[in-house]
Amino acid sequence: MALKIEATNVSAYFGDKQVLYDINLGINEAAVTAIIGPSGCGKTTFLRTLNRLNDLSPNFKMVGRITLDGEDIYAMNPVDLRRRVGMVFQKPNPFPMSIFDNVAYGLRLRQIKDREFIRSKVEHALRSAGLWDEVSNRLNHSAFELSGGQQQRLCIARAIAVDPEVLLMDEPTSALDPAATARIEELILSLKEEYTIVLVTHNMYQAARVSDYTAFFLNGYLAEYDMTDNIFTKPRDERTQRYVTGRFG
Amino acid sequence: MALKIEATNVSAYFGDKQVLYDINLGINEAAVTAIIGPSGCGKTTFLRTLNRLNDLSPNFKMVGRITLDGEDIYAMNPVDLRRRVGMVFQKPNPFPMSIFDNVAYGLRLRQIKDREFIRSKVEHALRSAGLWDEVSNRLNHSAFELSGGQQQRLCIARAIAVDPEVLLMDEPTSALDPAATARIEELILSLKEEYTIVLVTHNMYQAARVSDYTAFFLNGYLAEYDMTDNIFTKPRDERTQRYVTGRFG
Amino acid sequence: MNNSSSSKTEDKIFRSVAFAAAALSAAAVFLIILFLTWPALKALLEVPVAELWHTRWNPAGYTSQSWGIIPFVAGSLWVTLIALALAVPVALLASVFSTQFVPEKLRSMTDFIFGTLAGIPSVIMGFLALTVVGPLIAKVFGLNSGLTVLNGGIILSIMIMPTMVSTLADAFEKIDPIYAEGALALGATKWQAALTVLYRFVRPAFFASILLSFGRAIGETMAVIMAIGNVALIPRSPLQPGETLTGVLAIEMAETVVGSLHYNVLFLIGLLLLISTLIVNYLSELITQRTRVKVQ
Amino acid sequence: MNRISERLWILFSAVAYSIAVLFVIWVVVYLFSLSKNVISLSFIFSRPTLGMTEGGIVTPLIGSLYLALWVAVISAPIGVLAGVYLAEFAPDNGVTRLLRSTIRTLSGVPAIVYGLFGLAFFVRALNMGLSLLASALTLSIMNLPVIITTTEEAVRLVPTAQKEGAISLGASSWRVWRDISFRYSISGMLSGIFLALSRALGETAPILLTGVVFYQPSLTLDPRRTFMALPYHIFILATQHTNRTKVLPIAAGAGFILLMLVLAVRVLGYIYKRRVQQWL
Amino acid sequence: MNFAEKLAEINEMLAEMGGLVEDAIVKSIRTLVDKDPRLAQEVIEVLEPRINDLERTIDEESLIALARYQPVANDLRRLVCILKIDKDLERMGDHAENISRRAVKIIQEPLLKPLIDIPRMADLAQSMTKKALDSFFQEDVDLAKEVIESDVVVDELQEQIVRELISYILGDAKTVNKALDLMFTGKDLERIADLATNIAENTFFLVHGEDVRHQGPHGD
Amino acid sequence: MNFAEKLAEINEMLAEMGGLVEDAIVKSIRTLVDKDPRLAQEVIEVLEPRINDLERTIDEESLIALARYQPVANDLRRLVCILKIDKDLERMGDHAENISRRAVKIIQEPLLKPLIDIPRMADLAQSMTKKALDSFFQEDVDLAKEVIESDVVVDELQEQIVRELISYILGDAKTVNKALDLMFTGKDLERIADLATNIAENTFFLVHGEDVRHQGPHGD
Ligand SMILES: Nc1ncnc2c1ncn2[C@@H]1O[C@H](COP(=O)(O)OP(=O)(O)OP(=O)(O)O)[C@@H](O)[C@H]1O
Ligand SMILES: Nc1ncnc2c1ncn2[C@@H]1O[C@H](COP(=O)(O)OP(=O)(O)OP(=O)(O)O)[C@@H](O)[C@H]1O
Ligand SMILES: [Mg+2]
Ligand SMILES: [Mg+2]
Ligand SMILES: O=P([O-])([O-])[O-]
Repeated sequence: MALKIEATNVSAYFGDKQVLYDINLGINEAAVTAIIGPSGCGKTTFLRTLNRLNDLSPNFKMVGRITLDGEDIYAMNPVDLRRRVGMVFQKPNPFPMSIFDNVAYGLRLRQIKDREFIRSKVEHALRSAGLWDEVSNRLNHSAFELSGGQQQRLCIARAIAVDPEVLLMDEPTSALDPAATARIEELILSLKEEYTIVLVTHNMYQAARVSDYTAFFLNGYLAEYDMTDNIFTKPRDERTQRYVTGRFG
Repeated sequence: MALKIEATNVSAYFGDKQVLYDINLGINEAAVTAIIGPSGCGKTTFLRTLNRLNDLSPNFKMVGRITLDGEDIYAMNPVDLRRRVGMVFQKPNPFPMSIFDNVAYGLRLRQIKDREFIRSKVEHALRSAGLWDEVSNRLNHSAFELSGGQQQRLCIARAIAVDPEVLLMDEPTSALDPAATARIEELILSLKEEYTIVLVTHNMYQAARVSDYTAFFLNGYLAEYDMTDNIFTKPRDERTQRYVTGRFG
Repeated sequence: MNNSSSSKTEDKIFRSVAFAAAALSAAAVFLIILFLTWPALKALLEVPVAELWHTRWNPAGYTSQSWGIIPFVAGSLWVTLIALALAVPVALLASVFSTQFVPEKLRSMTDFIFGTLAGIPSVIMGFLALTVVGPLIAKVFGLNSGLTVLNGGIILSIMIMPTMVSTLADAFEKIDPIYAEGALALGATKWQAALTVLYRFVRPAFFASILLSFGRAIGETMAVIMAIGNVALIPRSPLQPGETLTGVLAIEMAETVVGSLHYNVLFLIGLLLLISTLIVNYLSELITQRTRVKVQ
Repeated sequence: MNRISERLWILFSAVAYSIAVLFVIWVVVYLFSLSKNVISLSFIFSRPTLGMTEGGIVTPLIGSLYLALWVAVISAPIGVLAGVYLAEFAPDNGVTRLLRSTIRTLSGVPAIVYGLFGLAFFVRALNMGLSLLASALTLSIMNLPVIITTTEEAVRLVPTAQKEGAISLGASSWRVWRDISFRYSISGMLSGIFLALSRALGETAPILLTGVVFYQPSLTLDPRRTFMALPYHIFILATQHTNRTKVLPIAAGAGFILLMLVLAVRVLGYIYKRRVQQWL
Repeated sequence: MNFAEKLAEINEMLAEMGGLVEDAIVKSIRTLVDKDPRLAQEVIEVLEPRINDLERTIDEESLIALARYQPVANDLRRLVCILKIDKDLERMGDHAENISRRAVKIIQEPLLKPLIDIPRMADLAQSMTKKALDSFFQEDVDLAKEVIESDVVVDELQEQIVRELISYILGDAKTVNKALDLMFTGKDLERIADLATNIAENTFFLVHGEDVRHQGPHGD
Repeated sequence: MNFAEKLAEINEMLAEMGGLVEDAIVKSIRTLVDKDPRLAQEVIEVLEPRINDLERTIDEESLIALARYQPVANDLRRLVCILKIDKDLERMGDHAENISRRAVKIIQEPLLKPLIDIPRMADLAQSMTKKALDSFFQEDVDLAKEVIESDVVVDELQEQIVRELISYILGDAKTVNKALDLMFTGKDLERIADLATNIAENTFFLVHGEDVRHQGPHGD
C-alpha cells in the first residue's frame, strides 16, 4: 500500500503556543485513516495543515515537511493543493445557492464552462454521495431545504465533484443524528476505494467502525499509529489503551 | 419496586397532529428509565408531559392519565408538580447569575428567605452533583464561566436543590464532549439511589450504560419496555432488535 | 487550468476598492471633527466659558451680547428626561408582552408596526405635537398654549419608544427558549421567568438602549422645535415652553452671518452636542461589551 | 408572586403594547382624515400655488425623491465597501479599532450637527453654496456610519464554515466574497441602505442648513440648485404660514404622502429581505 | 467493511471449519474402515492444523468485530455463540485427530472384530455436526432439537461398544490393547457428538436468548 | 453500575467457579482415597450443578457487560477470555463429576492397587487450575507458563497409569472393569490439566493480545 501523504517532523504553532509536536505520519492511499484523541489534542490543526487551511490564521506557523505524492505541499499553489485535497467540515456548510450550484461550485471556480460536462460531473458526484435519488428532482432548490444529513452528503458531493485525491473530514457527523451518521459512515466506507480519506472524529467507535488505520493524538503528540484492528483490540501504548477504554479522566 | 409515575393510555397531539399513541408506561422508583427511539418518535414530548411543560404550547393536547405517586398530575398545581419533578435540558441552561444564585433559584422562587438554609441546600446540591470541589471557591462567579460539562452539572444541582422526587433529563449530554459525558453518566448512576430518573437519549449506548429500564418509542408508540439488560441482549420486539442493532432505515 | 493569476488580480482590485472606500470614510470622520471644531474653537477664544455657563442668551443685543446656553441645556434635559421617563417603562413592558405573550404569528406584524413607528419622519411627529398633543395639553391644564416642554417630552417619548421596544424585543427573542423553560421547570410562572431570568439576559441591551435613546432624544430637532414653543428661558415646570440645543441651531443658524461670533458660538453648541452624544454612545457600547452575557 | 399580581402585570404590559400599536394606526388615520379633502392625483402632480395655500406638492415631492436618489448613489457603494473592508480585510490593529469605534459612535450624532458640518464644509469650504448636491452629500455622510456598521456586522455574521468551505475548494477572497459573504450579508446591507433612503426622505435638519428652500417655482434636475423637500414643506406650512387653517390640510396631505413614501421604502426593504432570507 | 459483511466473513469461516471437522471425522473413521493410513495422515497433518488456525482466526475476527462494531442484541449473541462454537469445533478436530492417530496404530494389525457400531456412531456424529451448524446458521430451533435428541443414541452406542469390548477382553486379555484403542475411539466419537450437542444449544440461545444448557439430565 | 464494577462482579464469579472446580477435583479424588461416597455425592449434587449455574450466569453477565459497556482493547479481550474460560471450567466440573460417579462404583470393592499416581495427578491438576486462574487475574504470564509446562508432567503420569493398568489386565482379565475405571479417571484428570492449560493460555492473550494456542506440539 502506497503512502499518499507523508508528514515528517511536523510541528505547528499558533503564535507562541505549540499545538503539534514533531508528528511523523504516513497516510495510506485508498484507505480511511482516522485521527482520534481528547479535545484540544491537535486533531483539527493537523488535518488543516494538510490542505494549508491553517495558513489563513495570521499567527499560524508550521515547521517540518508534508508531501502529497512525494511533492512538498508548500511548493504548491494552495489553490491547486486544495483542488487535490478536498475537505468536509464539522457542521454541514452548504453554500446559499441551489443544490446544483453547490456541487458545480468547485468546477465553475476552475473556469469550466461546458454545461454538459458540469451536469454530468454534478450527477456523478451526487450519485457517489448517495444523494442523487433524493434530490434529482429538485436540483434547483435551495440547499438549505435539505436535512442536516443530506446537507452533509451534499458537502461531500461538492468536495468530490472536483475529483480530489484526498478527502479530509473533520468530525463530519458530529452535528448529525444517529441515522444520518450511519449513512455518512456507509458513504465513507464506499468512498475509500477511490479516495484517500483522513477522518478526524471525536467518536472513537466511529473510528473503529469505518477506518483502516487509526492515529491517536495526545497533547499535540502522535501517541500511537496502527491498524485500526490493533488499536481497538490490542493497542501497544498504555495511553491509547486508557483512552479507548474510556479511562482517561 | 414501586411505580413512581404511571402513564395510562396517554395520547398527545400538537394541533391535529397526534404524536403519542396510547402510551402505557410505569416508571420505577429509584431507578433510571431510559427512553430511546428514532428522531421524532415522541421521546421529548412524552418526557415533557410528565412535568406538564408541553402545556406551554398553545396547541398541545393530552388525553389519558398520568399519576405521580398515584395522584393525577392534572389535579395538581403545575408549579407544585414541577417542584416535585425536576428537569435537565439538552443544552446546559445556567441562568445568567452567579453559580450560587443559580442553585438557589428554585428555593427563592418558593419564597424561602432563610440564608443559612439556602446556603446548606446549595452546598448539598452542588456536592450531590459532584461540582462542589470545583466551584466552592468561586460561588459568586458567573455560571457562564464554567465549562459545558460543569454547566450541565450545575443545572443538575439546580434541579436537585429543591428536593424533587423525579428528575427528567432530555438528552443531557448531547451538547457535551465524551469526557464530560462520562462524568454526567457517572453522576446519573450515583443519583439514582435518591431520585427516580427518566432519561431521554439519542445515544443508545448511553441508555445501555446507565439505565435500569429502557422504553423504546417508535412513531409515537411504545414499541417495547423492559429491563435494559434484556433490551440490549434479547429484545422481544423485532423492531427494537432492528433499532438497537442499527438496522433501522 | 491555471487561473490562480487571474484570481489574484481580481483579488487585488477588490481589496483596493474596499480599502479606498474605507479610507474615504475615515477621511469623512476626520473632516467632520475638523470642520466642527474649528469655528467652535474660535468661539471659545472669544467667549469665556463662564459667559457660556449663564442663563441669558441674547446674541442680537447691540450693546451687550450674552451667550448663556443654560436655557438650551435645561430645555434639552427637560424634554429628554420626560421622554425617557415615559418611554422606558412602556418599552420594557411592551417588549415583554410582545415576546412572551403575543402568539408567534402576530409577532412579525407587530415588529413591522414598531418599525414603522420608528420610521415616521420627525416633521410628522412635530406636526402631531403641534396640532394634537399641544392643544390637548392646553385643554387639560388650562393653558393658553400647549407648546411646552411636556409636549416635547411626550412626542419624543413616542419617537424613541419603538426603537427601544425593537431592541429589547430582539434581545428577548434571541434568548434560547431553554432558559425560560429552565425557570418554568423549576416552578416559576411565565412572568417570573421573564423578570428573574430573561431580564438578566436583556439588561445590558436595556441600559444601552436607554443611553442610546437619551442620545437620540437630545439630538432630535424638528419635532421638538415644532412642539415646545422655542423660548430661550429656563423652563421651571413641564408646562412652560423652552428651547433646546438643537432647536437654537436650526432656528438661528440660517440667520447668522458666516464667520460671525454668533455663527461660531452655534458651532460650539453643535460641538457640545456632538461630544455629548459621543459620550453617551461610547458609554452604551461599553455597557454592552462589559456586561454581555457570554453563553457557551 | 401571586396569581393576581401576575395577571395585573400581564395586563399592564398588554396595555403598553397596544398603545404603541394603536398609535401607528391612529397617525395614519388622523393624517388621512385631516387631508382627505385635499388629496387627489392632481394634489400630487401639481405645484404649490397662491402662496402655498392652494395647489399640490409635486415640487417638494420630486425634490425629496431626487435627493434620496443622490444619497443612495453616493452612500451605498462607499458604505458597503468600507464595511466589507472593515469586516474582512482590515488588519486588527489600533488604527482599525479606533476607526471602527469612531464610525460606530458617529451613527448616533444628531442630524442637525451633520447640517452644521454640511454648511461649513460643502456649502462654504467647497463653495457648493446651498444646493441639492450639498444636501445630498451631507445626508450621505450622515448615512455612511449606518451603512458601514450594518454591513460590517452582516459580513461578520457570515458563517466561517461556509467561507472555509469555499476556500477549501480553492476560491480566492474575491470569489468567497462574491459567492458566499455577499449572499449572506445582502439583507443586512440592504436594511442599512433602506434606512438611509428613508432618512433621506424624512430628515429635515441636515438639509435645512445646506440647500432646502421653502419655495421654488420650477422643477430642475440640476443638483447645484436649491430644492424643495417634503419634510421642510410640511414644517413651513405647519409653523411659519400665516393662513394656518387653510394650509393645515395641505400640510397633513403632504405628511400623509411622506409617511406613505417612507412606509413604501420599509415595505420594499422588508419584502426583499424575506425573499433573500428564503434562500438561506 | 460493515458489520454485516464482517459477520458474513466470520460465518463463512465457521462453516468452513465445520466442513473441515466433518471431513476430519469421516476421514479418521475411514482410516479404520478402508485401512488407509494416508487418510489419517491428512487429518493429522492438514485438517486438524487447519481447524486450529481457523479457530484462532475466527476468535481474532470476532474480537475485531466486537471492538469495531459494538454489536448488541442478536448480533452480539451471535458473536458470543461463535466464540463458543469455534472452541467446540476445535475440540472436535482434536478428537478426530486422536481417532486418526489411534487408527494408524489399529490398522497395522487385523481388527479385533468387524466394525459396525463405530462407523454408525461416526455417521451420526458427522451428521449431528452438520445439523448443529446448519441449525445455528439458519436459526432453526427444530433442527437443533434433533441434534440434541440424537445425542442419546450416540451415548447408547458408546455404552454398547464398551460392554462388547469388555467381553472381548474378558475372553482374551491379550486383546486389551486393541480393545482399549477401539474403546477410546468410541469415547472420542461420543465426545464429538456431545460437542455437536453443545453447538446446537447455541441455536436456542441465539434465537430465543435463553440458555438451554445443563437443563436435561447431566451427561458427559 | 459501571463497567469496572460489572467486571469485578464477573471476575468474582469466575474466581468462585474456579474455587468450586478445585473443590470438585479434590473431593472427587478424596472419594477414592478416603472411600467416602458422601464426597462424591457432594460433587455430583452440589458442586457440579453450582458450576453449571455459574457458567450460565457468567456468560449472561458477560453478554450484558458487552452489550451495555461496549468494551474495547484489553477490557474486551478480558471478557472474551472469560467467555472461553468459564467453558473450560465447566468442562473441568464435568470431568470431576465423572470421576466422582466412577469413584462411587470403584470404592464399593477393594482397590486394584494402591493409589499413588492418581492423587499426584489430582494434586497437580488442582494446583494448575488455581495457578491458571491466578495468572489470568493477576495478568501474570510467568505463572501461566508454569501451568503450561506442568501439563507435560500430567500427560506422562497419565501414560504411566495406562501402561500400568494394561499390565494388570494382562495379568488378570477379570480386573478389566476396575482397571478401566481407574484408566478413565486418569484420563479425566489429564483432561482437567489440559483445560487448565487452556485457561493459562488466555493469560498470554489477555496480556499480550497474542494467541499462543496450538503453538506447541499438538496434544489432546
Ligand atoms: N486559531 C487558533 N488560534 C490559537 N490557538 C488555536 C487555534 N486553533 C486551535 N488552537 C489551539 O490549538 C490546540 C489544538 O486545537 P485543535 O482544534 O487542533 O484540537 P482538536 O484536537 O481538534 O480538538 P477538538 O476535539 O476539540 O476539535 C488547542 O489548544 C486550541 O486551543
Ligand atoms: N411544539 C410542537 N408543535 C408541533 N409539533 C411538535 C411540537 N413539538 C414536537 N412536535 C412534533 O412531535 C413529534 C415528536 O417530537 P419529539 O420532539 O417528541 O420527538 P423526539 O423523539 O424527542 O425527537 P428527537 O430525537 O429529534 O428529539 C415530531 O413529529 C415533532 O415534529
Ligand atoms: Mg477539532
Ligand atoms: Mg455440566
Ligand atoms: O475436550 P473435552 O471437553 O471433550 O474433554
